[in-house]
Amino acid sequence: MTDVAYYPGCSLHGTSREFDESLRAVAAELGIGLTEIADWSCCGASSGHTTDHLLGVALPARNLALAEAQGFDTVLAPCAACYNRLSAARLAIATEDGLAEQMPDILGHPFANSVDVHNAVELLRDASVTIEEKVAATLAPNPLEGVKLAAYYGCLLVRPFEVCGYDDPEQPTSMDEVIDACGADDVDWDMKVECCGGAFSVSRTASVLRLGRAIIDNARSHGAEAIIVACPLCHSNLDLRQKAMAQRGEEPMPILFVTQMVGLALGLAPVDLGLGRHFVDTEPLIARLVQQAAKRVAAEKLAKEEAAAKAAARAEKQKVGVAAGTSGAEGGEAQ
Amino acid sequence: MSDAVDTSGAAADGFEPRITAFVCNWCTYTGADLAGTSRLHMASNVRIIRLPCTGRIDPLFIVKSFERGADGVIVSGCHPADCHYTSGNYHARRRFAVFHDLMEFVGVDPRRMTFSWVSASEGAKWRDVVDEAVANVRALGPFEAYRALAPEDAGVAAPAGARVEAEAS
Amino acid sequence: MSRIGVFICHCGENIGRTVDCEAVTEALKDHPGVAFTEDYKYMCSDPGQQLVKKAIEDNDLTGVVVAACSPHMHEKTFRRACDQAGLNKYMCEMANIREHCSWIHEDRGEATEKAVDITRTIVEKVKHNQPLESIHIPVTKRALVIGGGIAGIQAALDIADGGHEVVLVEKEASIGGHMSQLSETFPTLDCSQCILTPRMVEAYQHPNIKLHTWSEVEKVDGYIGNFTVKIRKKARSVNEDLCNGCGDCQEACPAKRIPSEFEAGLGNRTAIYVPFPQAVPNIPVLDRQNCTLFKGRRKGLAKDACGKCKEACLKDAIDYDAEDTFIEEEIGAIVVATGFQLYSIGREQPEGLKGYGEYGYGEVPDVIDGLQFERLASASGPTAGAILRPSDGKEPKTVVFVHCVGSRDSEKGISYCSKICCMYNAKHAMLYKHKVHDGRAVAFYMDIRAAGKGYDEFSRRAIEEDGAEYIRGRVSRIFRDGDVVKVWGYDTLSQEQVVIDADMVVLATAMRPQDGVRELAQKLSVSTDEHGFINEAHPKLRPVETNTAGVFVAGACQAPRDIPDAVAMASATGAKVLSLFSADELEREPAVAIVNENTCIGCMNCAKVCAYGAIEQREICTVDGHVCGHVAYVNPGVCQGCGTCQAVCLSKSVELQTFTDEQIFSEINALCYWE
Amino acid sequence: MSEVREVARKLLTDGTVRVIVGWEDARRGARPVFVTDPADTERLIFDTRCVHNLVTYLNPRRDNVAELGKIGLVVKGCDAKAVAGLLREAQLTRDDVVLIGVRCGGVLEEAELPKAASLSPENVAPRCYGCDNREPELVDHLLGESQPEPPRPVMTIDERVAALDAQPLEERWAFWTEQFSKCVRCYACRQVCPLCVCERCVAEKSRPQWIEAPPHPRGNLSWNITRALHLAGRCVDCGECERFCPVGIPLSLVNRKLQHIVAERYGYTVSDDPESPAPIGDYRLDDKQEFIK
Repeated sequence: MTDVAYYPGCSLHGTSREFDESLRAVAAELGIGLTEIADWSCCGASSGHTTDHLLGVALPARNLALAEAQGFDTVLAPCAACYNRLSAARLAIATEDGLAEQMPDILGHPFANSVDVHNAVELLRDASVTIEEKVAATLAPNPLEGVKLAAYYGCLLVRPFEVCGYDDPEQPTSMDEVIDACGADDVDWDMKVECCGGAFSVSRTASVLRLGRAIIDNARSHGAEAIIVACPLCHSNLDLRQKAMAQRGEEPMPILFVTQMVGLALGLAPVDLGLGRHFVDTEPLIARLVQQAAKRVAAEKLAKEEAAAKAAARAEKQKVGVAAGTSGAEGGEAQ
Repeated sequence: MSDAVDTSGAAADGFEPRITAFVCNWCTYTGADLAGTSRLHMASNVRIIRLPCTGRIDPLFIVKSFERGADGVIVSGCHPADCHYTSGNYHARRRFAVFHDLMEFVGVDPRRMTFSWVSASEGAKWRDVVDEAVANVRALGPFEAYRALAPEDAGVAAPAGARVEAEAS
Repeated sequence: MSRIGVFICHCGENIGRTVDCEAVTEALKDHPGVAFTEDYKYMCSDPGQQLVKKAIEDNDLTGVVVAACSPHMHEKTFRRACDQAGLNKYMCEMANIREHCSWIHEDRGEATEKAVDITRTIVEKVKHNQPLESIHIPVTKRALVIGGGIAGIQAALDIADGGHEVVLVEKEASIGGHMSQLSETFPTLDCSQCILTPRMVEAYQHPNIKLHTWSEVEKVDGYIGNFTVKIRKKARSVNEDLCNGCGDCQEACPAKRIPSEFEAGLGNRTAIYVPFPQAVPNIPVLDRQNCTLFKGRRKGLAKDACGKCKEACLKDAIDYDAEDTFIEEEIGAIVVATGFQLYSIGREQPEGLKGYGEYGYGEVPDVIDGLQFERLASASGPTAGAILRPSDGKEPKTVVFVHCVGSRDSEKGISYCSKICCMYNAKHAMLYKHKVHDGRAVAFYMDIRAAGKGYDEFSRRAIEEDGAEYIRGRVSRIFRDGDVVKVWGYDTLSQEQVVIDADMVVLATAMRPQDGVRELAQKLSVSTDEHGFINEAHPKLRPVETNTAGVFVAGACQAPRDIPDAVAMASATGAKVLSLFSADELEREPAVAIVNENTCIGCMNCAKVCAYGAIEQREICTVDGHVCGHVAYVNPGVCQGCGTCQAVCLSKSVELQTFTDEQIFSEINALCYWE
Repeated sequence: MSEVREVARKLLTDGTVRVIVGWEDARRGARPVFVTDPADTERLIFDTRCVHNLVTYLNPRRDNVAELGKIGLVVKGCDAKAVAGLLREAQLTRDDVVLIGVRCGGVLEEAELPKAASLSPENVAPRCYGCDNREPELVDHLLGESQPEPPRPVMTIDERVAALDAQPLEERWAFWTEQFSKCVRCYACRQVCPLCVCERCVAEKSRPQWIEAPPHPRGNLSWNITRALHLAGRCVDCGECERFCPVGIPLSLVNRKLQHIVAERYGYTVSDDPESPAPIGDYRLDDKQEFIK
């Protein structure tokens, strides 16, 4: 039961509560202890570090210091922006001279910068063996078996390399590995790390729609049945804005969080994974997948039974043949 | 020693420091040449001894200069990575770091010893090194303490050990 | 007892204005050891020099001190004058009373007193000068050229034409280097093979050139004029004397689908192969890695799995059991011309470099590099000159040329500009438009660097006459989209994002030094810069020499170079080598260190600080030849006279001539300030 | 110390070495002994009175010892560092000598005692406190049980150096010129030092005579500065020079100061690893140069 300091950030308590709910459910299932950092505060997101470098470092550092004080050596920050800010602060304090000395009096208590920072994809990739075992062990048929899913990383999850460093910044594979672990088929498409418009969602919505449209079209053209994300902002730009960008009669493209996907593979109930909170309704897709899986399992069972029956019949014929042989003409091979 | 009045802030008793400079031929000596061709006026207290490289400059030279009455010493050569012999100045830097700390431990005021990197194109920097060294040593006054070490019979006029030329003429 | 002549120069007004030259002369007249003093208006003039010569003869002077300008100005002049007057030139020194005295002081009293001090100091020094002779080192008049590209060939030809023997060592099976892979060359578009092959044949047939292909330099000992070089001739499995280059073995070889290095992976070759038709020497090499017979032997098969080439060979020149052989050559000078290789955008990168994930790490089909395009465009290439894309062999209707891939990008580990890509990109665009008239050539560039003779006109022609579209901006992503290569770029002039559906993309990747150059540089005790290019002695004044005397450098192993540069540098090294070989012995200034073997204890601290590796350990024996210890020995041929060894020597057992301890001690004494 | 005797006897009897150099009991304190007959190995001892650095007998200048044949040397931690110094400067090859290392718990400052006294803050040799090589690695045999840390002396050498450092320049100058004026230039400090290996010392060089021969303070100052510079990064702090100085000049303060300088500036501490390059004669591009304009 590895215990990890859990830093939810504002979006996981707000607009993307489903990410928080599915994370908690999956973490419990995988035996990962999540303890929310007491008295955590805002990580500064993009407004922090764009206004002032020291502010951009001190805000996330406060949370790292709290985790350190509360005895943790790893912080899980599922939201890509929080993860990026916490890691960037940790790197800045470790490398820029003069910063480490300022921290104690800014934060009000000593800070050794000893805490490591991970995001949800990293955590699940590292646990992919356990996921595979658990998926196999689940009684209910795996709805994602062989389903084509497109892993969408966005920009903050893997870049800049010095800050994130756990995956290739241009051709990342960590989320694809998690998709494989869930038995699904990760799609090789072209927009894995293309921008979704990020914070321009409100100020320049037209651009966000154009970018989102290009991402979804590319995923669809490669046969993806759903797009998997690990960042609340990517999720809202692709899910919340999808109706505005959709053309008449187009099949909607459900947008799932990586934790929701793992939850489904582990047979958890959609409602526990917050799958009802999406703008693009996920229910039809899930229902179809569950039905498909059931049919498949049934078909397999049937095929097995027939095979067993045929084998039994052949064994039967053979016994008869042997009996005829002994009473036959040349009893040569009699044992 | 003529007591020429020195206009540039002379000490009360008109003391003029005597400074010996050990410089490398490729950079600082040429830098001093450039100061000359650029007519950069500077204090006249410094006498230059040329060596192929700072790598060749031995702490014994500096101790001997103090023994012969120098009030201050300058050691200067090529900037790191510019050495004509690729690494002479790197070895000199380590040697003089140890020597500088040892002399300070023994009680010699480090401001009497000036170490600098002056390249062949830094005539102005050479003038500043000279003027600064002269000003520092002038403020410190004559190195009486060193001279007091040798009792009268130490034979100063013909320092012990130098081969005395028996001159017929 | 010294008889020193002191000559004080007025240098017109330069010294005379602030230094009282007569007073200085007077002060030096009765200085111990001074036998003659004179001041003159212009010592460096002819009458001035005559004055010195006459004084030497009349007063049989044993030393001369000229108090005038800096030794950097006229030391040579006055030393030559003394030499002509029969006085050993190293007994002459200059006292710098101009740059270090008259020019930098106004007070006449102070300046004069300082001039006297400076002159007296140098007089004391000269008393301890030694009459020295320049050092003569025997020179083996044979040169070694490492690398058989155009630079190596040119250097070898120049030296050989100069009447000296040259040993040319080439790592590959044939000389010609990367130039042999090119189709046509800028800026004149003449065919590369046509201008190169004659040179290759000339080098092969030159009586003075001994060619070793499929060979590498194993070890280098010695110093300038006296190198001993051990060369490894890798096992070719073909007897060079018997083979007449008929090619039957290649026909017979069953392994036909091995990617050819010469064709940059676009064409195939057999296991026993000659890299290209015009190869020199035209003798094949057996690639034991891919040969079926050797694969079988490695698996330990009892019977050989193949042997077709041996059967087909009428001259019985094939020998499967040949081993690497070594030969040793006595060499006087070495020219390094190992050339370049192209940076690859792949995932696997040497230390310090990063690949291009943005362009697909080289896994996107129809994204090729410059050399591959050269092979497509070359008449003897895999497509016989037709521009066809590697994936499906179709003629690309839209080709995108991307400049600066790797170059000028410290993020990828290559901060420098590779110099030749702007030119060959323009050439590629031209060649493409000449062969595919209705094709569209788009080039993404940052700046066009075409500074050579006729270069800018050439790149302008690509745009104005051949219609290449030049877009000023970078390409951000390249990926496969169905049958098309999607190129995302940005046009900084029109401030718009540009998306091009290309059929083929050519990346102008950076030039890097060849593999193995760092190890070779260590063997030659030559340094390399952080990118692995060999360091020249001085970027402006000694561009083709290195800090190791006798080792010269030409072509792209020193920095990104185009063919004109490489040939010019090669001829420059030729000139340097020929001047080195012009005299039977190498004459060097005697400013070298000498070890006093009586007091040296062989601690070798001096050898550790010598930047030139000039100090070796030498056994010393008792009279009956029994080795009783070891001492340091300074090789006069290699010592450059920095004196660091003397300062490090605890017992002062090593003396740097011209700057001995006695000389410096006497200078310090002369500055004795005691009243 | 029965183990030393056993090893010594075995080495002598099987001919590995021709002479064992160790210590034996004497009327007042321990003294070096040269054992060639296996029977005499009974005389060998090792206790807190064995302060001498026997490596000085490996010094090539002492060929009379070398003539006795291959040497087996009993070495404490500081002595082993001196052997590494000789190896580093090619005065010795490793298989010239068999090193019998002994685990050391520190030695006495005043060692001329009839019986070995146990160490106390008053009598321990200050240099032993904080020793980093009490169980030397550069040995063929390592004998004796592991000893406890030597006690902290009343005043450590580091404290005395720090006290001097804290004084103003004039006071330090007065202190050292007064100390060096006592010097009679007997050069005992040079003769006893295992690392003073020069055939002819620079102090005896006459053309030119860098170091004035007469024992006036100016000449003595230049001799002691030169001696100190020659030990930078080489001195193993065995304390013999100070112990032998007839006029009692506190040379170990100078030696320790040099060790601090080399440690602070280049992170180099003298060790018994012959492979680690001496700091003077080596360089790094980023060496400190705060004192250079």
